[in-house]
Amino acid sequence: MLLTCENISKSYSGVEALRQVSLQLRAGEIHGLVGANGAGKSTLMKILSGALSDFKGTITMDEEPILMGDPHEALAHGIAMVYQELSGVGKLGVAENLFLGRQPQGRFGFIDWKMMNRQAREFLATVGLELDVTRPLESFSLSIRQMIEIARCLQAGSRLFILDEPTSALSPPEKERLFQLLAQLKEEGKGIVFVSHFIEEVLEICDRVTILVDGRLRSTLPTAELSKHEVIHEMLDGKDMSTEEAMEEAVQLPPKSHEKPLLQLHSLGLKGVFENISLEVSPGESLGLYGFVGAGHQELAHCLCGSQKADEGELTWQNQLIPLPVPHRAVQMGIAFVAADRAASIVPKEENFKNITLAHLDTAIGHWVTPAKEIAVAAPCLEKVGCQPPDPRRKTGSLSGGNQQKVVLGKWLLDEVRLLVLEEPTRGMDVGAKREVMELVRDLKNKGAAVLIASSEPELLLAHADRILVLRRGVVTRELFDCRVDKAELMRHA
Amino acid sequence: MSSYKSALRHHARDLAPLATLLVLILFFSVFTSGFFDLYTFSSVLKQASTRAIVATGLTFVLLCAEIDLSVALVATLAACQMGVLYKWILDTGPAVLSAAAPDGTFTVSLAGALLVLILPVLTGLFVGLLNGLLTVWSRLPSFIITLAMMEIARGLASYLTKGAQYPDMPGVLPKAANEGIFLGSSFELPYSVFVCGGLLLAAHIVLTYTRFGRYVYMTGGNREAARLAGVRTGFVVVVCLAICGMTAGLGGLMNAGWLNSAGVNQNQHLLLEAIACVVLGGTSLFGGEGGIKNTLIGVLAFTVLDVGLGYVTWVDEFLRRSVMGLVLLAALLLNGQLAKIRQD
Amino acid sequence: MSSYKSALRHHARDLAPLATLLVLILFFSVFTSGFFDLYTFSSVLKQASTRAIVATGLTFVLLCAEIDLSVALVATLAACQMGVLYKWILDTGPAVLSAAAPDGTFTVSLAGALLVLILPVLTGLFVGLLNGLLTVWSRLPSFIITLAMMEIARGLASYLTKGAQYPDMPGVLPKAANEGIFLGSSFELPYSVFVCGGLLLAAHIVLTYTRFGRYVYMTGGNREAARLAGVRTGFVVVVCLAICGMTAGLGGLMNAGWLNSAGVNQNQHLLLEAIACVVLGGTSLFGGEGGIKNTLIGVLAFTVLDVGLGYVTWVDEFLRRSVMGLVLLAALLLNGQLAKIRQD
Amino acid sequence: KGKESANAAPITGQRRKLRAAIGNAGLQSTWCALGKTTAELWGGMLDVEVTWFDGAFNLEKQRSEMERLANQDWDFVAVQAYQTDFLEPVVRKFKRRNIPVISMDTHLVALERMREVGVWMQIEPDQQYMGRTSARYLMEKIGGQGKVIHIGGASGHSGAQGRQAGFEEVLKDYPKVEVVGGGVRWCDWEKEKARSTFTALLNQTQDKIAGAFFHNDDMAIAAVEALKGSRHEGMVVAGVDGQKEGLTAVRDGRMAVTTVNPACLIHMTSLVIGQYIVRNGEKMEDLPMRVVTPGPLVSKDTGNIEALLYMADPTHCLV
Ligand SMILES: Nc1ncnc2c1ncn2[C@@H]1O[C@H](COP(=O)(O)OP(=O)(O)OP(=O)(O)O)[C@@H](O)[C@H]1O
Ligand SMILES: Nc1ncnc2c1ncn2[C@@H]1O[C@H](COP(=O)(O)OP(=O)(O)OP(=O)(O)O)[C@@H](O)[C@H]1O
Ligand SMILES: [Mg+2]
Ligand SMILES: [Mg+2]
Repeated sequence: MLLTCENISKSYSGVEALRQVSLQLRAGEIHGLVGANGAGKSTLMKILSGALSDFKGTITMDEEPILMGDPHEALAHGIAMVYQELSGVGKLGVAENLFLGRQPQGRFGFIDWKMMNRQAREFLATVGLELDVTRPLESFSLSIRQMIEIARCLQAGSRLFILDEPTSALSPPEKERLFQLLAQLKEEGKGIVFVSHFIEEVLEICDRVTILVDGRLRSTLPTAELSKHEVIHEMLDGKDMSTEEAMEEAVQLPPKSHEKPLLQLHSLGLKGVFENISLEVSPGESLGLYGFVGAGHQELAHCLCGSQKADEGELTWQNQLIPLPVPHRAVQMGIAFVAADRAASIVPKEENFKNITLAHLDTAIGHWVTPAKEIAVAAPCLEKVGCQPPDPRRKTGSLSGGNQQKVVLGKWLLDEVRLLVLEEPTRGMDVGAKREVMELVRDLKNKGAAVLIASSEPELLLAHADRILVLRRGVVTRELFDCRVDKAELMRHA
Repeated sequence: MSSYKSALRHHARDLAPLATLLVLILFFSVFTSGFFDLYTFSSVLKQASTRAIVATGLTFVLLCAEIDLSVALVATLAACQMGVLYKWILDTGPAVLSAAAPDGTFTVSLAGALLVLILPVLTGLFVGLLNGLLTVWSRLPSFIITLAMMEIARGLASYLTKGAQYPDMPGVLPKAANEGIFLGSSFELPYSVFVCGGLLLAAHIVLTYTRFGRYVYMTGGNREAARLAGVRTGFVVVVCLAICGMTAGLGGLMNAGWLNSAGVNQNQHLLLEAIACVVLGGTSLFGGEGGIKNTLIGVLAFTVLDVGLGYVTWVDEFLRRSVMGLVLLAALLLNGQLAKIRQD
Repeated sequence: MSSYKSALRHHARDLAPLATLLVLILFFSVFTSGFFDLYTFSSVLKQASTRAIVATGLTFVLLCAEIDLSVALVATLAACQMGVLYKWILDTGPAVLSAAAPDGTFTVSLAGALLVLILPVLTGLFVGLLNGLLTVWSRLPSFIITLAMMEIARGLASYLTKGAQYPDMPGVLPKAANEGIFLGSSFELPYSVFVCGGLLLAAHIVLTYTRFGRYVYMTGGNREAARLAGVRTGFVVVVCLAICGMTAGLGGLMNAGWLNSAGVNQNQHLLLEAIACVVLGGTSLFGGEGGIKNTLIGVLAFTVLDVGLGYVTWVDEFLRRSVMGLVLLAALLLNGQLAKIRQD
Repeated sequence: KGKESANAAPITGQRRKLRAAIGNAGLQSTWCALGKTTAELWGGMLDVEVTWFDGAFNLEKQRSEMERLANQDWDFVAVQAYQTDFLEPVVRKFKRRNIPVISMDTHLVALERMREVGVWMQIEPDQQYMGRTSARYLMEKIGGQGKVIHIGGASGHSGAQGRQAGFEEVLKDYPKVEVVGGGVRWCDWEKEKARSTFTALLNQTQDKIAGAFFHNDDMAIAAVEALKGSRHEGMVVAGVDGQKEGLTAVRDGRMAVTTVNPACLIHMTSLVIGQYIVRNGEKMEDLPMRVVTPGPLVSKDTGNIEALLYMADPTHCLV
């Protein structure tokens, strides 16, 4: 047994995140870890990597108990981890990020920059990345940063590799490359923990899978005899399940809407990302933007809502030609924007009700803002989006990722939404939460809102879009409607 | 955990500054003679007024995660402008601004006095506005914009006064800052309490019960999230810095009233004191946490410390500053530790 | 875009401070008489030395996203300690520390002089260490810890000197700060340049070529990421603040040498000047960006500004401070705008 | 340059215009600002072109300004150092270039070393005398008994030390007078600090406090506001400086007495002597080391308030 943890418990200011969880990891196996949002996966993994300190329980490695609570210690034991939230130091170069804390030293213990850059280039090449390793990390796109993060973990660890949702930002080829690397490590007898919401992926590469429910261990099973349904059933504690399973087959997209478009975008351009993009979307219609991460569809969503400034382009909004809006103008127009980056969407230190009422204080609350009024408005809203727990006074920062996303969505429901723009709306969400969130979106659409979903998850778009634009490197390669499409077809155009 | 205990924990952060204040009062009452006295209490209130006014504006600025290092010199600039303006009206001003009273002493008309009082506050507002606009436009930290503005204000104040002291001002200022209503025979409630009280109350209401106030907290809590939710964060920052400039101007006038003179050499420690007050009250330097209640307690705690040290006779005259620093440090650490309790 | 242009853009942030420096030199050379002269250049170097030393330590602190407001008073404390210590050795010190020279003037032995020079620097180191430990332990912002420490240091300095001046010190200090090697007949290369140069070079090497140096950048760039990568961020912060305390002490000695005396009145503007220098050089107040190269340029730019303004005779004496603020503001804005180019 | 011809030129008749650099501790203070006005006014009358440099109450700044001037040509230089000793290295540069330096008020360096360093003359008021006269008036007014408060300037300031010594000398003659708080309380010339220290001292005793001595008028004027409505109203307040604000306060009765610290006289004297040195070609050795400028006591009893207000006015700059 490579690593055993017994009876791990952890609570955050009174809220129990893990209760008496035991886990055994073997050398030479890939161990899957699944569970709904907030089940405690990340918490457990952070304990193993030393990121969290005060927990109860024991951890033994090679039958020897080890003291945890310091990432430094964990690394010394050969444990490395890719965290769910991107870390890395944005202002430093890629090479340095790769060797974060372990720069190669040359004569007199001085850092040998030349060697470091060369080693970084060589190592990145083995994971299929070729780039300028001296450029600051922050100048790269999300998927590249994720790959660098993974590479860093592979470089740093020696015995146990923990990957918390590593694939959520990767494009299919990158994912394949990752899986090959993991298989290779497994061959070499290393231990690997793989956390993901993509059950197929887990079943595909893992030998055993552990399922967490509400901070408790449900079961650890070999994957050979498991089906996706069984896992989801266990994971959601028996709650019913009927979602995007059908997406394995082709779906029929409806014909183009005949309603007058709510919004028409004319030759939008953002230097180096995309250019000359035109599109339109009608009320009650849902337009999907598909592309691999970095194709530019996400930035497009940002530009449309004013979150990012486009270099050129204008839009027709209800037959009026106007320049692209700044965010507060967009909010006034009824454009609601849910960004993928949760860190930029919530105010973590503030209570849920304040986060919920933020966008529509004027219409929903009026001149005098009192907690009583706000809670009266926010409580039903939290119920409606299915936030767990639906406590308006809880700090939003203490919710699990999926629930934070529900709060983000909930904040737009206080006023009429005319155009809902979603960027990776379900990134990092469990199947159940995903369904709940997308149901809300569908609701809004049925009430006459136009919806624009930018995502790199084909299943999501096939299930929820009426029409799909496929982007590749900043150019629209295909518009799909009134036809049958499946995942493969979609990915072919991207 | 009982709900009582939980409530206590929940409010630990808010209670910590109060505890600090009480500890300080207790300390000085026990270890000095003469401190625990209604007279002292009244002079604490008088001395707190300038800091309270300036700290009010600073609270807005810190809440939205900016800082204003120019407050002290803006206060000085406003005071100097007031002094120079008053003298100008007395000496050469137009008739409408001056009025000869029968006893020959009061020679500035009501219009003149208002002008003398309002213009400096507007100057403060203007400097604050400039701070805000430059900060938002240049995207540089307010720390360095207001640092430069501090030097500019200092220069302007020297230029206006040419180094002279201006002992004359509308009588209402020294009166407000130095006198008060006697409640009973020995306790004097200074008029300045009403000014500060009104200002603090208004600020509290704005911050707690208006949309703008909420936007201030959200801008400080996560600027990007607030922006994406349609808050004009740039506008919020500009307004907060403008408010801070205005209160700095007002504080400068109050201090000039207290000292009964205006000149460039006053308010030398005001910046650090005002920041210490706000932070001692528990408002975060990184935005989004704290409020006027905290500032009020912080100002009182700091002023008790300041006044109380004057009564401490068993400390070497030269070590007094050190003791001030030590007690301040202790108070801040106490504050910090108490606030942590809640999180555990 | 050609690679040449791209490289230029990439380095715009680094070039901006250099451009500012050149603009300032050009400005003063054209618009004043007497500025463009080897004598001025030499006095810029002399006057830059204290700032350069103090700014070096401050660079470490700012790079790891902390701040040290106590530098100026730590410098003063070190200077005062040196003065008092020297006088004590002269008056009543043990024989090993004093030595009677044949001419009767030099009466402190080498051991004594070393003690007098080293002890104050160690004091600075100790205060810095304390700053660091308190900051890390209390998890309060270094802003307020060092603010309180500033007052403590001020008090200690007054206590040590009882407000008096100490004009005697090991002769090497005034010599290093005031004299130099004449290159040609009119250009004097001050000895202090070698001290500062050595220190800056060492700091540059540490920051660029050692793991510790890179940890400083990581801690400032993203503290959580650094921690998760196994960096002991607490340790890094403590060491940076300790280094800063040490350089502050050293800077204090250098300034005492320059001023030929030690007392509590010196270094009054050192804190703001040192911060202005570092920021003018392009080091971010929020950590992770900048470095010693930047600081060097920042110190030179600020000192040129400071010295150059003295040559500006067409500005009213009273307005001089304003002009200083305005030019500083302009330089910072220019810096900021140039740095932005890269991002577009 | 041109010194020979200047030597030959008589005081009257055709005079060469002289260039002098004059500066003092910091224009933030009234005393220093008045000095600047004086220098410029009298410079015009004496045909001396005055270039002003400000010390800004900042050692490094004043030193830096002097360094700059040391590379320029002057007929003479007069300076009020912010502090003793720290200008020594730069004064030596002036000496090397044979430019006479006159020290005003605070000693540039200790008197015994001044000629060696290059200071030609020390022009100063008698700080101890000022403290003494104000203090003696105060003691007489309170009848030689009771409690008094002693608020000081900056402990390291030679002026403040002189005033303290003057006060304490007088105090010895009045054994029945007790100083509240045990002795001088230093307030660094800061008005706020003086005010709050004064307030705290007022409350440290139950008895009525008879008088207070402040090292300058600015601090006194700011502090006396605390007396309004208190049991100490009518306290005898003594200050030092006797410039416009102080004189007005004595006239209004806010202060009982002040002694003039003659800013105008000191600056004017240095200017006059400086031009004598140059125009007459006077030698350092022939000059007296030290000139003390007189400063009168001013109270309602002395009857000189109006005269001094006239003399201290910036349009006349006589005292
Ligand atoms: N910093 C925190 N403070 C308070 N509570 C927290 C904190 N981090 C996590 N929690 C709580 O701990 C529980 C487990 O969270 P964790 O992040 O481990 O879930 P997860 O399984 O990784 O979920 P997801 O799939 O959304 O990433 C949740 O209830 C969450 O609200
Ligand atoms: N903040 C930034 N600063 C500088 N360059 C950036 C920045 N963000 C993105 N870029 C560059 O802009 C270009 C487009 O970025 P994008 O995020 O679309 O991904 P990408 O790396 O180009 O991915 P792909 O090549 O797979 O489409 C890339 O060259 C990227 O490195
Ligand atoms: Mg997770
Ligand atoms: Mg791309």
